[in-house]
Amino acid sequence: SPIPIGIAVAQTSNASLFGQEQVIGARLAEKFLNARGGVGGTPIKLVFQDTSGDEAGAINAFQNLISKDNVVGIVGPTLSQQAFSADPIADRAKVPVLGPSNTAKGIPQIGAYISRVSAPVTAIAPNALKQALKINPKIKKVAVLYAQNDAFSTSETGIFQQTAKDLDLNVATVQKFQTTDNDFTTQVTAVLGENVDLVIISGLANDSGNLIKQLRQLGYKGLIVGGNGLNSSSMFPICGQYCDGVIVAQAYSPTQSSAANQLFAREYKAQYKKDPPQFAAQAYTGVQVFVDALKVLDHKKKIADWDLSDLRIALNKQLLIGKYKTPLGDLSFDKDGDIVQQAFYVAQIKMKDTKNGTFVFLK
Amino acid sequence: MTASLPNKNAAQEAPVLLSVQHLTRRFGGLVAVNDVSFEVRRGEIFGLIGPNGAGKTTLFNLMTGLTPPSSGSLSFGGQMMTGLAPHQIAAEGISRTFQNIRLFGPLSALENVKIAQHTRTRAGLWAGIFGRDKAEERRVTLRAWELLDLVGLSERAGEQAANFSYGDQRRLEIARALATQPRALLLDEPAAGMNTAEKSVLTSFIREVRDRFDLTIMVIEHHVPLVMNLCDRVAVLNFGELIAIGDPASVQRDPKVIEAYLGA
Amino acid sequence: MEFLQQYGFLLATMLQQGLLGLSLYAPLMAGQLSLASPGFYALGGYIAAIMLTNPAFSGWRDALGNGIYPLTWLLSALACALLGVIVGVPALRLRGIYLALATIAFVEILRVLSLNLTITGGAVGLFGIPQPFGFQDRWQYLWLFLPLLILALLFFRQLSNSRTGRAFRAIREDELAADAMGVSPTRYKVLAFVIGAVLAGIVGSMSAPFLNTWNAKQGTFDASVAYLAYVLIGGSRSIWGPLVGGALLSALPEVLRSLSDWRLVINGLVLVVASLYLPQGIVGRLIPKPKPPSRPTPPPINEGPSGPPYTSETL
Amino acid sequence: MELSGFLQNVLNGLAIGSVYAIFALGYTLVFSILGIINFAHSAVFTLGAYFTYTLISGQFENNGLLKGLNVFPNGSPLAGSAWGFALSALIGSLLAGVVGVIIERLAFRPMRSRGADPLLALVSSLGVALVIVNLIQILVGAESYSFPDGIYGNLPPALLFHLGDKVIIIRTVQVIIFAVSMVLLLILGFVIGRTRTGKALRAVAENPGTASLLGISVDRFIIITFFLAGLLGGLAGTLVGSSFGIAGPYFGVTFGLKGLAVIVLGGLGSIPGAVVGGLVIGLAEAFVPAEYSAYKEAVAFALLFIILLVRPQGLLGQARIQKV
Amino acid sequence: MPLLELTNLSVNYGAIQAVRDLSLTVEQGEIVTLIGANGAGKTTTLRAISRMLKAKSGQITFEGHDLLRVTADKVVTYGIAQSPEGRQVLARQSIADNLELGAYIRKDTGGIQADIKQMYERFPRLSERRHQLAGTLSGGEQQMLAIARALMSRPKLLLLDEPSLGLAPIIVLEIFRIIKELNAQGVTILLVEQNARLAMQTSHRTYVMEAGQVTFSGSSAELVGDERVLHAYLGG
Ligand SMILES: Nc1ncnc2c1ncn2[C@@H]1O[C@H](COP(=O)(O)OP(=O)(O)OP(=O)(O)O)[C@@H](O)[C@H]1O
Ligand SMILES: Nc1ncnc2c1ncn2[C@@H]1O[C@H](COP(=O)(O)OP(=O)(O)OP(=O)(O)O)[C@@H](O)[C@H]1O
Ligand SMILES: [Mg+2]
Ligand SMILES: [Mg+2]
Repeated sequence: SPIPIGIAVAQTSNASLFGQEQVIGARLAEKFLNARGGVGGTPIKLVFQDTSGDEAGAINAFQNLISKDNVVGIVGPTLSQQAFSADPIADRAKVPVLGPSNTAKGIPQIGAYISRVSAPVTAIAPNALKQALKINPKIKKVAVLYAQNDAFSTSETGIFQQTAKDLDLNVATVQKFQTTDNDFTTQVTAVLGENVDLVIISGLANDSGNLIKQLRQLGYKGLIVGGNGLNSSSMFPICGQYCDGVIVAQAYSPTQSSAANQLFAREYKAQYKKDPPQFAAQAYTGVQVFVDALKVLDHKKKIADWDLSDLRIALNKQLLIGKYKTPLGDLSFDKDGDIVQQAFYVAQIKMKDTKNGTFVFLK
Repeated sequence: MTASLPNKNAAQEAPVLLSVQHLTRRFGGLVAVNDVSFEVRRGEIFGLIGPNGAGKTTLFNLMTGLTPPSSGSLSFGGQMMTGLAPHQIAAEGISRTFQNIRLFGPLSALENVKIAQHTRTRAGLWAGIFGRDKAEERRVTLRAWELLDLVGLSERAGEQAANFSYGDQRRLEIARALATQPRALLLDEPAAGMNTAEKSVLTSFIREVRDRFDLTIMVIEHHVPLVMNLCDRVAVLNFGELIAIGDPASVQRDPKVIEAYLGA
Repeated sequence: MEFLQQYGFLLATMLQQGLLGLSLYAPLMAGQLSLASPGFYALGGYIAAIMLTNPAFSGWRDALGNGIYPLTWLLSALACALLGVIVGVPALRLRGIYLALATIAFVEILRVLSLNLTITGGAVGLFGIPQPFGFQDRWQYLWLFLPLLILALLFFRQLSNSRTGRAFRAIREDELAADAMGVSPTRYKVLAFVIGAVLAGIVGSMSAPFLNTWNAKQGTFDASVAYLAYVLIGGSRSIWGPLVGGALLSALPEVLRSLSDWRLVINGLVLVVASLYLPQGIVGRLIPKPKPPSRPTPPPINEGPSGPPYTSETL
Repeated sequence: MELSGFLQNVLNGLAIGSVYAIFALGYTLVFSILGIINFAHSAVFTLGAYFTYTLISGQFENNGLLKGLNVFPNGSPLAGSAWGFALSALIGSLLAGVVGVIIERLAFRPMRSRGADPLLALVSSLGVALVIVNLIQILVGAESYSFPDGIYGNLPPALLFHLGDKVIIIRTVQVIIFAVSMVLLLILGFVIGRTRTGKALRAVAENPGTASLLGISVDRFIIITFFLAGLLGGLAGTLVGSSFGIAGPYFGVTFGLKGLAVIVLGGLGSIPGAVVGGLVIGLAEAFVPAEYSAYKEAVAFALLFIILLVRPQGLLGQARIQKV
Repeated sequence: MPLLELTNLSVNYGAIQAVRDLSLTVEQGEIVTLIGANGAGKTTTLRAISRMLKAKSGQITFEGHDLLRVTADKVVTYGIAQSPEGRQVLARQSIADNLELGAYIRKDTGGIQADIKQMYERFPRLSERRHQLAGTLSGGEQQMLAIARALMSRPKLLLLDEPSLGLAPIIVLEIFRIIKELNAQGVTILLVEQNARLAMQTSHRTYVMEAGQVTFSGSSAELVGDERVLHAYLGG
């Protein structure tokens, strides 16, 4: 019988924008990996449990996966706050968890069974600023904007601001917004008033898309650097042509050259007519890491012969020591379970028309 | 039962209980009650009449704290009432019925009457939670039943007040007002919606209540025979002003009153 | 046991949400449509989460051991009572939807504050909250929520049969008439508001370890509306209503889990249908019509205060 | 503060505020007639935007059951011109109005005839919102959509005013939204405040029983109300969507709370109140200094709290009439 | 054929039967009085006619229309107006607006204005306060408004529920004068009144209700002298 792996992501609620990409990524992984023989001939079967957007939903999904669906491990949940809530449950039950998109500080430290394939913000952000300076060395004055109710963006902006200081840039203004905001005229006019040469944004796709659009419409001409939250083509329909030229820090790039990624990106594009977003790639990676680790165990003893709780413990051990070739590039884990990712990327958005564009990889 | 004050002479010698001094109330440009002063003696049944919109109900509202006066004052048993909140005035012993009936509609008749004993009971939150209020609750319930007996509604004690017919609601209002154990009872058109036979029953009822509970009663009423028959003294308001006050017979003869109110 | 493993969290959540429904029901007993419960719930949770994770309290934790947990409940209750009075006195001059909105404003202000303060962990919130009494599984929280629920139900039952409960009802039906009949509206409205605040605060302080983490999303407008739905769908004229409503509505999305994407659509339909066909709420339909009150026999002459009930002495 | 900064803040405030206002118009209309908060208004607002989008573009991508659906294989005949947009917006709003009527019939009317607690309508409308939002997600996915270029003809994206050496800026879309909300306000204000129909509407609002005793067909007026509210909601959704894009199925829901604040601040049931409330909250937010922008939300709600304490019936609301 | 005919009408409030098997007719051009003790079911009967209440069984016909098949607002268009118990003025609208809404079913703007003027002449109090919100009027002022508003639709049949309630004696006389005057102009009137003597003096026929049923009826002139009526309702 197939090996059950749990996917607990936000299929409903307003976090479903990410959740639905994660579902796609995971499904692609299932299809692919099974086509390539699964785990020593045994296919895997993904079990999806919707976490919705809240903490209780995440715990319920985890409990279902652990006790009812008897999964060997879990990829999820979508939001960091949900991870803080649900991960301890899995940790106590000794079920390995791979966070596909939890970037907040402290998540792998929740317990021995908690790891993640989403790089923490510290690693990614500085590169983008350096790239911007490469493009325009005369940059002196910068404005920083961030989504204040988003855990990821608040920590990312800290890194951005620190890096800016380290690079001797003058942070002229720091503006906050909410991920639910649509109108940014106040922030934008404040930024315009400062005559900055660079704007640094940490937010999510929708709000940042609007923010960029309004910045440009109201006449901002300089460079824009976006954090990892902007690494999503779902921003394109919002800011359209105005997205053009935005420099984005990426944990994942569709142009990444590994074989794993080329395969993944091609399949994704064939189905969805656009480049795969980071969320899909990370979810794919999560599933793949489980499968790769299971394969190793399977060599020692057929998976079907394992006692479930032993298997979970062994899987967790194996997972942490393995090295993986994934769409994110080569990766492994540190002792806490945090991802050690070989490459990070900086890309610049190129719009083809008002809706479609690509992230062009910058060296 | 304490000695009652059954006859009018006794009432005239009784001490002043309610004293209204220069009460005025404006609504925007309209002076609804205009510099009204009078006194009511303990044990009196005091009638208040006047054309529609003369300010009678407003005067009651001023006396019970529901409407703050623009100026003037009210003293009750020698104590100043002006500025007190309605519930404080109720606690001091002035109770009333409403012209536009204001029962606790969805609650039972019994409950309506029990609620009104609030100021006469003490049990606090914790006493209620720990069940240390049993004796008091029993008293409250018994009293509520007695009052319903008095107005002839005890057979329907459990029914929602809102389901009573108009006339029955008026009776329940009286029972509820009595439940606060007032010293002064203000009745706003108690006989409205009752037929002639019922009105005469009401007349003796009000007297009986006055005697039994040692009350001072003010009553607003448009049914002139009832007022004349029932009241020891009558005051007449017109456009907010007091135009006449005195015993029923003399008021009834007053040409100003005839012109403004009674009609020829 | 396996059942508890799998559904324990859900069961505990049902009780927890039922309790929160009750916390909204409390002010409603006095006719006050207050939606402040999520604010107090969040505050209680933060107090517990801070005391249980902040290094400043590590001394207390070491000294008190498990005793720290009851202390968090107590402190949350006190803090919520205090804040309840501070907010309640001015806000309860408002009526109906206006009051509802003022209380939502209160919830929002608390939410924004907690997003910005460092002590509350900003947007990430507080995490790594230790478990009371060595709890391992979520179902063990039934040991906290169940007794609290029973106490709350007893409390509300006694309350509604008492003088205070009658005062609440009077205000609920007609504030002005209640005032005229000697019931102080302000006093009892604030009391009812504070009761709800304290209950929500205690539930919050128990919920922080229950959810393992605490953040600004715990006290939001959505939660306000959800609790209101508990009360209305359950039945707003009985203590069982909010409880049943909270338990069932919080369980509903879980029961519908197998429908995956469609579950919230069905959830919505259930809300509509329930509103249409259960106008008095679930409990309103179940509870039989009250029996006609029976008349107590008057006490014998020599027992207690008796004789003619109305004398000038009793006035 | 410098004059230019001040003016810029005023413009920003009006821009934000007119979005709140236009959302709130239909919201308050339903309240004024039925005395209920209709949470489904946000969903109808969203739906209106999606309707117009379908008409003018007809493309849905990626996720959802309608994935790859191409309503107009050769591109929408309405796309690419301001007139096409106006026409789509009109049809989209009318459709939203029809949805409003359907909601009334299915989710509110049965309740009225059963004499349910009016608050229950709130729950029912919440259920409707949940159904609509999740249906949208199932059908077209959670991603964002935005209207094609050229929907406002050749208008520049922003207007610039020079004040000495300073520039004051405003986005053109915002000016349009502001203008439309003012026009709607005038029309609605006239109909409700001045005409016989308006008086009858207010009678229905105050006491449906009495209204029918006077020969006013309560059901008909309620249907008209819901149609109008749906239409206004749909139009608002379309306009706001044209400014910010349609940010997924929860697009309108994010306005729900602010919208509620706006209509309560303005005075429940008051049409001008909805507009004034929106502008006041917008201005208040715009004037929060940058250092405190994190507390912007709190400022708006604190302001609301304080104003309500001073004027318990909201800015333009009618005081409760309480004649004893 | 009678103008209004109630046949075996029964009306319930939940389990409580407030009106049972009641039959009653009102002929064109008549004034008919309905009297009875509190709770007898008078108001219930009027509310059933104007379709504010559902009938449980029986029939109500007006000029051949089956009223039980139509909604309340339709009844008004047939020509029935009611001045209800509890007045039910629209508290948040002015006197003038209340009057205008009373004529909602009419389209003749000129006629409506003339009628409003006439109401102001009849009730000078209303005229003085025409812009005051109805909710702030005194009880009696509201009663005048409720009656005036009912007249505004120019009904063929006028249902008056205790019109004298809360009115000063002068105004009561005025009301009864108006009733006669309208009747002389051809308006049919069904009058519920506690001031039974005055009502019977004004009306052609009287029905007496007890506990939801008609106990006896007859010409008003006869019934005024009737022992039973005298005793129970006239305080004789
Ligand atoms: N809140 C208010 N605003 C404006 N005018 C008011 C208000 N309350 C009362 N009035 C006016 O004050 C006057 C006095 O009203 P009040 O109710 O005291 O009259 P009343 O003597 O009781 O009359 P009735 O016999 O008809 O009950 C009336 O003309 C009324 O219209
Ligand atoms: N909403 C209601 N629910 C239940 N019972 C009601 C309701 N309204 C009236 N009743 C009952 O129906 C009966 C008839 O009431 P109705 O109001 O018709 O009497 P009425 O003859 O008009 O009396 P009154 O002279 O007091 O106005 C009464 O027993 C009353 O208690
Ligand atoms: Mg009066
Ligand atoms: Mg009646």
